[in-house]
Amino acid sequence: MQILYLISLIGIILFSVLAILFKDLLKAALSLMGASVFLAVVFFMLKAPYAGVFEISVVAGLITVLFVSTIGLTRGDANGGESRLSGIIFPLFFIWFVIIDILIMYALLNQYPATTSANPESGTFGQAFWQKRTFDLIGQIGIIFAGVFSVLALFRKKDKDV
Amino acid sequence: MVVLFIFIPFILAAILPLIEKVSKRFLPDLLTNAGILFLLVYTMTFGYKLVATNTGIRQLEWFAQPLNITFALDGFSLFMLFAIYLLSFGVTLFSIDYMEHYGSKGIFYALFMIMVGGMSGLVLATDLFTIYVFLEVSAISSYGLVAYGLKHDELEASFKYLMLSAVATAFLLLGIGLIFGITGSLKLGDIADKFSAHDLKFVIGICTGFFIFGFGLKAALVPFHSWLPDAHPSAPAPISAMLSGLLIKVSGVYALTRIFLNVFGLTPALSTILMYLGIVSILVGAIIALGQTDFKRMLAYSSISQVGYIILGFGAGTPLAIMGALFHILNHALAKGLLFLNSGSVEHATGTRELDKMGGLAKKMPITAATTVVGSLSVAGVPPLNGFWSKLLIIIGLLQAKAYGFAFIAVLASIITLWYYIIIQRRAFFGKLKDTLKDVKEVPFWMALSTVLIALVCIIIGVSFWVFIAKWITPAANILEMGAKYARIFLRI
Amino acid sequence: MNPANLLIPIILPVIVAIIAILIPRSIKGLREFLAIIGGAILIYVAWLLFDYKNLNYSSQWLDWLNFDLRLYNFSAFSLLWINIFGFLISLYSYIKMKDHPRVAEYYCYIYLTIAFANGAILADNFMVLLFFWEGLLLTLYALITLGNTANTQATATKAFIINGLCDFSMILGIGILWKITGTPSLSEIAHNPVRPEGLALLSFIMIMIGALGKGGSMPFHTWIPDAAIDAPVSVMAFLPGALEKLLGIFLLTRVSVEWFAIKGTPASIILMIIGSITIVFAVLMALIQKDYKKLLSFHAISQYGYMVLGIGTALPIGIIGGIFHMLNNAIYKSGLFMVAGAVEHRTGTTEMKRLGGLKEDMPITALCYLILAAAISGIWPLNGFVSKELVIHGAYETGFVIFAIAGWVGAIFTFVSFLKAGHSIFLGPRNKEIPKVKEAESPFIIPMVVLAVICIIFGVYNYLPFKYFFEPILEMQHEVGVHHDFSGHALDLVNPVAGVSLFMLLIGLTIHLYGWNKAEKKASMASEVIHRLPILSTLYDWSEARFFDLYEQGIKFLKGLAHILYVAIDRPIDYFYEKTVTITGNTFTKILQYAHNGHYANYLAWCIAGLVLIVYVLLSLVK
Amino acid sequence: MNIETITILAVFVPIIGSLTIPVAGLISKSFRSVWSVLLGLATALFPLLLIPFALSGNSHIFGRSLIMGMDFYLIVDGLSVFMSIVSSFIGMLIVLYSIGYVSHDENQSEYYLMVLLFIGSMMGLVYSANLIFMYLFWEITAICSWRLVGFYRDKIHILRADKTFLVTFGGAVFMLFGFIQIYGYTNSFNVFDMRGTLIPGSAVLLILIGMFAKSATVPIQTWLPDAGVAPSTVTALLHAAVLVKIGVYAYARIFNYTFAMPQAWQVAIPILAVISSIVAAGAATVENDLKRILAYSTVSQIGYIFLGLSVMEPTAITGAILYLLMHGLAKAGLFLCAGIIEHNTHTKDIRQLGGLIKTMPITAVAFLISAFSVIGIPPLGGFFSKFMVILGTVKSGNLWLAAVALFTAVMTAFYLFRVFNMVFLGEAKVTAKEGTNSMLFVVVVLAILSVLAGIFIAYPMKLAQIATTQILRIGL
Amino acid sequence: MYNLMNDWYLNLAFSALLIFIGLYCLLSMRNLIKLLIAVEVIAKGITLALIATSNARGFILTGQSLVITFIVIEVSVVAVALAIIINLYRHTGSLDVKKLTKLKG
Repeated sequence: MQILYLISLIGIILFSVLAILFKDLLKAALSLMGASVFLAVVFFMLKAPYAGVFEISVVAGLITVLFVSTIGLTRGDANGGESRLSGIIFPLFFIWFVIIDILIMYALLNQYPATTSANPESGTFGQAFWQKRTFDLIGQIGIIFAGVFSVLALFRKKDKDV
Repeated sequence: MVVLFIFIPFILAAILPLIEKVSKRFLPDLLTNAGILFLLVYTMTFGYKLVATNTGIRQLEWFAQPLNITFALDGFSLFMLFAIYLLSFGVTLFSIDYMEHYGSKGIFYALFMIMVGGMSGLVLATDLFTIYVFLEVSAISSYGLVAYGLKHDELEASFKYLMLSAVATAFLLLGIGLIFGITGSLKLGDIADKFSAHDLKFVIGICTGFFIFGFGLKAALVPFHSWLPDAHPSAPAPISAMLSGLLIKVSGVYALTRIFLNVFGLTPALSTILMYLGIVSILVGAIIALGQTDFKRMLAYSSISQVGYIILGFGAGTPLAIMGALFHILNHALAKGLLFLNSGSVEHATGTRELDKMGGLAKKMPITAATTVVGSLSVAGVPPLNGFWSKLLIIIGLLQAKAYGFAFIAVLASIITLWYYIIIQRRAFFGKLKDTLKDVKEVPFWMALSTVLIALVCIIIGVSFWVFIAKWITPAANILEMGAKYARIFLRI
Repeated sequence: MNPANLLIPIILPVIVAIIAILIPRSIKGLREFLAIIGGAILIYVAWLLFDYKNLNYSSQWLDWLNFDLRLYNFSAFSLLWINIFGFLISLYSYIKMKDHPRVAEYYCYIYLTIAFANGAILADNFMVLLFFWEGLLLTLYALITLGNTANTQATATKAFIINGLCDFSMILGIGILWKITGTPSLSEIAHNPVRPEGLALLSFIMIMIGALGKGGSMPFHTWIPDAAIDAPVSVMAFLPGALEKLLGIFLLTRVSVEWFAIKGTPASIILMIIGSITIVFAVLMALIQKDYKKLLSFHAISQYGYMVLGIGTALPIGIIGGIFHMLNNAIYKSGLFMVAGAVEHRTGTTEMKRLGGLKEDMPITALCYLILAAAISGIWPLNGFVSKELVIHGAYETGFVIFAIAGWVGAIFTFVSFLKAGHSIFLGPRNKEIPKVKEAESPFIIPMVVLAVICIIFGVYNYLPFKYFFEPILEMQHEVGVHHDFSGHALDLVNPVAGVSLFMLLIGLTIHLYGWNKAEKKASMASEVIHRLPILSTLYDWSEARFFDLYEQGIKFLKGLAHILYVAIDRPIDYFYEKTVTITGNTFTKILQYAHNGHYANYLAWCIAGLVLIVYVLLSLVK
Repeated sequence: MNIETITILAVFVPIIGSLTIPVAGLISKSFRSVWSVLLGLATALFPLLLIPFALSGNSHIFGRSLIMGMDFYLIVDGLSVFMSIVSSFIGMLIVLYSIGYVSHDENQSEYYLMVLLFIGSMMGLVYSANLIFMYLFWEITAICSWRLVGFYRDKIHILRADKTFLVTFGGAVFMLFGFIQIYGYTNSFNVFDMRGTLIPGSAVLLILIGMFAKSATVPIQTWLPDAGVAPSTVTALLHAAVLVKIGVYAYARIFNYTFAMPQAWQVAIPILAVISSIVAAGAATVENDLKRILAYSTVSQIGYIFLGLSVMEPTAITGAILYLLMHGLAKAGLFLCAGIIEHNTHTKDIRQLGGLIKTMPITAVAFLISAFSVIGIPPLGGFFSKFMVILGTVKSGNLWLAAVALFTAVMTAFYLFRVFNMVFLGEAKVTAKEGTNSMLFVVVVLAILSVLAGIFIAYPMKLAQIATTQILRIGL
Repeated sequence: MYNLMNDWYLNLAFSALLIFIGLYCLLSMRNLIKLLIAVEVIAKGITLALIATSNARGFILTGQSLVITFIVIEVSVVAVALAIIINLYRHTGSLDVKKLTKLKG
């Protein structure tokens, strides 16, 4: 179980790295999808199934579709010009940051031991989502409106030439 | 019905694109203006009465059943609402004529309304995550609005804006997550309680850093400002006015202030950081504005500088500085909004934003020229206009906080501010009319009306400042002065 | 007598002046008539006042200062003479100025001058004194501008600036004196004169400069020779010839005797030095002049040196000599100027080499000249002899013989130069260019003759002026019991001083004859001998180049100073605002603009760097 | 009408009236001119009504408290009445003169608006008893001068206008900073609350920067000659009568009336004033532009006024207050004469002018009289003020300063005569005719007033003395 | 027993790594779509941190609610961003961020 968890985490990282290193945008988008799937797995293991479902359906699904269609629309031919250097020196930076990351986390662990909360949340997800976060839902409506209208505005036909 | 502040914009936004199919211009114009005007009046009457009678938090009731939506309608948020609707009304009036040639007024107004609704929600939110959500609401609509012209400049600006603010909000959310992890709650009141109870300096430090990054980018503090001079000039003039006038203040300054002053409490360290950020913003914004040749870009840099003043005032944390900063929020919103609208008028009339191609426009566009003078002098802090009083209060506050150096630089920067504003005057309005501009006309009625109204408000606030301070600023300042205690006592639900 | 009568000598001329300028040009003669009548009334009033002698007038003026006038011996004397001069000049102007294009202004200014002079004489506090005293500047300037040569304006400006400088110096001196004594009242100060030491000495020198400048002592004289050419002759006769000398001596006497007790102090020596230098240098300058009017004007300076010398002695004899000399000088100098005017009126020139042999055509003028020139040269028994002897006597008595010697040297060259002038104008052959002329008209002649007669009277019957004018004045000297009657030994020839003086006159005659012969019998070139003397010639060259002209040098200095101030202070400041600030601002702007290069990665890098920095600072501040 | 009503009217009639001028301009041109002159007359009238009160030696402070010490209080005393009479009266004359002067130019509505607003805010500044409101009116005058200097709208004019505005604004914000610093100690901006407070040297410095900038004193003087590109009416208003006096008035009100200064500053300020005076006189001697010379002359005379006020000696202060009047009259006369010359010959370079006395005799005489007054020759008014300043300086023991100041007076005589000789005398180089009647009327009135002010010196002197007494709270 | 899944710091470390990867890409890559992918990677890091935090503290229900809202936001942002990118591509025919430097100074 824990091994699987660790593999999932490493999988996220791996696919993310691939997503940014692939020259081919399509492959990159698909790698991102892979990372999303692994992230969803992690969510499931962390007892967050609803989030996991959303992650798979929306992020791995919808967003990937958006990416792919965009890549199609732009014919994906603009991948040239990417400097090779950034791909080559990436490992150096990556390893450097991994070390720093471990050091920081270790230091934090020593300084502020992670303690679980004494009174974990009770109730169902529905209660938590619909009743406690009602205001966020209104916000979500706004977000969706904003996104939709923005896309509409960006793809509108202009009445007149400016 | 506090919820109307959010619902009216959202509902209008939902129906406007549909109405556009019926009536292309008249109904969207009417509905938007009426809606905003109603909200403005509602704020000034109902909202003011509500706040005057009892401070603090309201809960939305739904068929006599308490629902889990709480609003922090106190003096501070009411003041922000007032500012939002006041300027929005001017902007919508202006848009009636100005947005004609952009097309799709319905969608424009819808996005506009969502932005207004998002800002209202942000101001009313009592929950850290809700603040974030509404911040994103107004941000996403602003991405669309910045790119509304669909030309290269607009798209480029919007893209950079989006990509930078996506990173910033990511960090913001990370900070929120950390705080959630530590305190186990997202309610401002709870967080303030926990923060005062525990020795969590280290984490607070990191979270503060993230918040400063997140909100600071929204507020365009140096060094997080780089998107602003691209995005604000590129947007259509009414949107530039909204962005510079309101969005950076609501999603940046308001959120920052609410969280740092009322939740975290203004520690000396935080105060120092904010003041340094403020002063650097003031200087960088002012100095770089000097070299601009693009009317709106200069105004945009000026916004950076002026937000610096506000942050400097809040950072100083003395009562007068806070009052000054609050007052400056409104004054700068009005004046900068006015200036951006006028830049739109000039662009509308001459077809250019380059100052070098203008000259002597005062002869052909007297109203625009006169209102621009009012706006410029107000931002530069020349009495008797409103901007003077707020800057004065900020500087008094700074001196009371014994921050002499800061106050001195702030004073110096106001000279630079005047410098670049008179550069605008010199190149665009004041001077001999250029031959190429012989057939320029004054702007249409609604645009002129809107600018004149805002200019009048600037002057009226300027000459009756004490009334305004007593009525609007003092209640807001009282809340901020209470510091973290306020959140602990009043934001508990 | 009603004290308010003291206002008459001030107000009446003002009224005359106003009427004179208002009378339309078309009514001929009325203005001149009015002026003469006004002058006569003024003399009458002044005579009455002179008779009355002691009068104080005070009226509410400023809250802290009244308009105080005071009449006493000395001021009564001065008042009388000013108005006499004024009357004479209006008489003289009747012909001389009749056709002048700006004759209305002329009378206006003349009478304003009289008003101011009367006011200054009568003033009894500093404010009133300065008010009138400085007012004279205005009329001086205005009167000189009435000339019509090309340089008139420059000369007027020069006169104004030099006198202004002296007057401002006097203001400062008065300020100091006011501070020292604590009172602006002149009579109060006169009760208790200040000893000129330290600050008071400074104050004395400052006021003294004012008095010397007014009289035209060296080195404040340089406008006078210029004005002699550029201003109308009547103005010259009136102002530097008479009125300003009178005022200058009046003030100098009051300063030295009433306000300060300078006897035996360095202040006295300073005055005597200035007097001596003025005597010698001015007379040397006068000697070589080619123009008669210019020659006269240098003598006006030189004679003033005697007066200063006399007053500088601070001895009764010297003071009396100085005042008497002032009076005499006014008489004979006005007369000599009138001679010049008469000659100029007929021949159209006063250049000596173009004139000659006029004694046949203008005998009365020539006679008058003879008497007046004899008087100024100090020929026994004319008035000039009397006063000059008194001055030199006074100088001799102070123990500094050198000052007496200066007086004698002055006497030599005075005589030489008047010999030369008279010789070249009235004797010798006629110049062909000058047609035969007639004797001058009676309005020219009468004043000249009157003045010449007065010269004789004051010389021979010198007890008259002594008794009526000078002895009362000396009463202000507080040393009771000092012998005040000098009329006895005034014409005394048997004393060393008079002997030396007579000897000097002989030397003068010799020099002239020698020079005349040397210059091949050309009288106008007789002074060339002196001119060519080794050291003197250099000095003359320098002064030709206006090396000694305080004004020219001062203006150079002033222009230089102005230029330095402008270039070294004003322009750099402007440069600072115009350029330094702008360039600094632009440089910073350019740097920042360069940084905003539009690259997304750049902007993001700033953000992240900012974040890291803020977190680092926060964490370090928190700990 | 009681004192309060008159004062309020004196301040607000021109301010509110000025805003009606564009409306009047829409009706007709001549109506606008008449309306402006009427407003000017009304403004000049109200302070005159206060003379009896001021002569009674009382002072009256009234107003209402607003918030945080920014209270609206007006003070009526000798100083304010004196200053307001000078400003409003000369302002009125300038409005009258403008009718002829700007009649052919554009933007007349804005011109009259700004001039009257200027005069009105000057009234406000003079009567303000609160530092913040003083600053407020101070800046309104700066705005007006900015628009007025750039009246002709040429590029160079606009640049100069901007310089004027920036420098004066810059100085003023430093002054404001000083005010705030003082507020930090006293918690008040009301001058009557703070009388006699000893303020720190840094505050003195900051406030002085503002005053020097406004009054164009070295080292912040160069905007004033540069602002000479403005219409002569404006330069007369700015340079002579009103604007540059603001700093001086503020000095009297703030440093003499209200606060006590550290000893070092009491020594330093007279020196600064004298330096300013002589430097500007030097510059005036070197310049060739008629209006620049006059502007430098103003700087020089302002130095005198500062000298008089700063030596803290009753005579000198009275002299300095009188100087405000005398210099206002005389310098306004000079500038307006220069205006006639410029208007009719279209040049300001004195080297290109000459012999104008033949064609413009009235202007020449008026110019000369005003020049004499500036130099300080009796019986003109300038003599008394200059003399009293010098006298007071000597009495206070600053002998050398008095000497330098007098030397400056000689320089003044020199450069003014230089101007007079080159412009009015010599051979005629340009043809020109005499100015219009309204213009001539004003310069003649100013010249006559200079003379009358000298002859009837007792009347202004009385008011000035009362002002001095009130300032120093002593008898003279 | 020690549970990896409950180790807050471990999860945070991984989330930090994701953020780092995203930032690295944002700073060094040039393709606009790649940059957007990088933003997505960062968003993944944030969601991971949120879920991990709420899991470690026992607030997983609220945490999920937040994440779901966040995902909605993410989608909106990505949609708008892609729309902008498409429009930009139409204007410039390129997806190179280094060519987007028209606005500067």
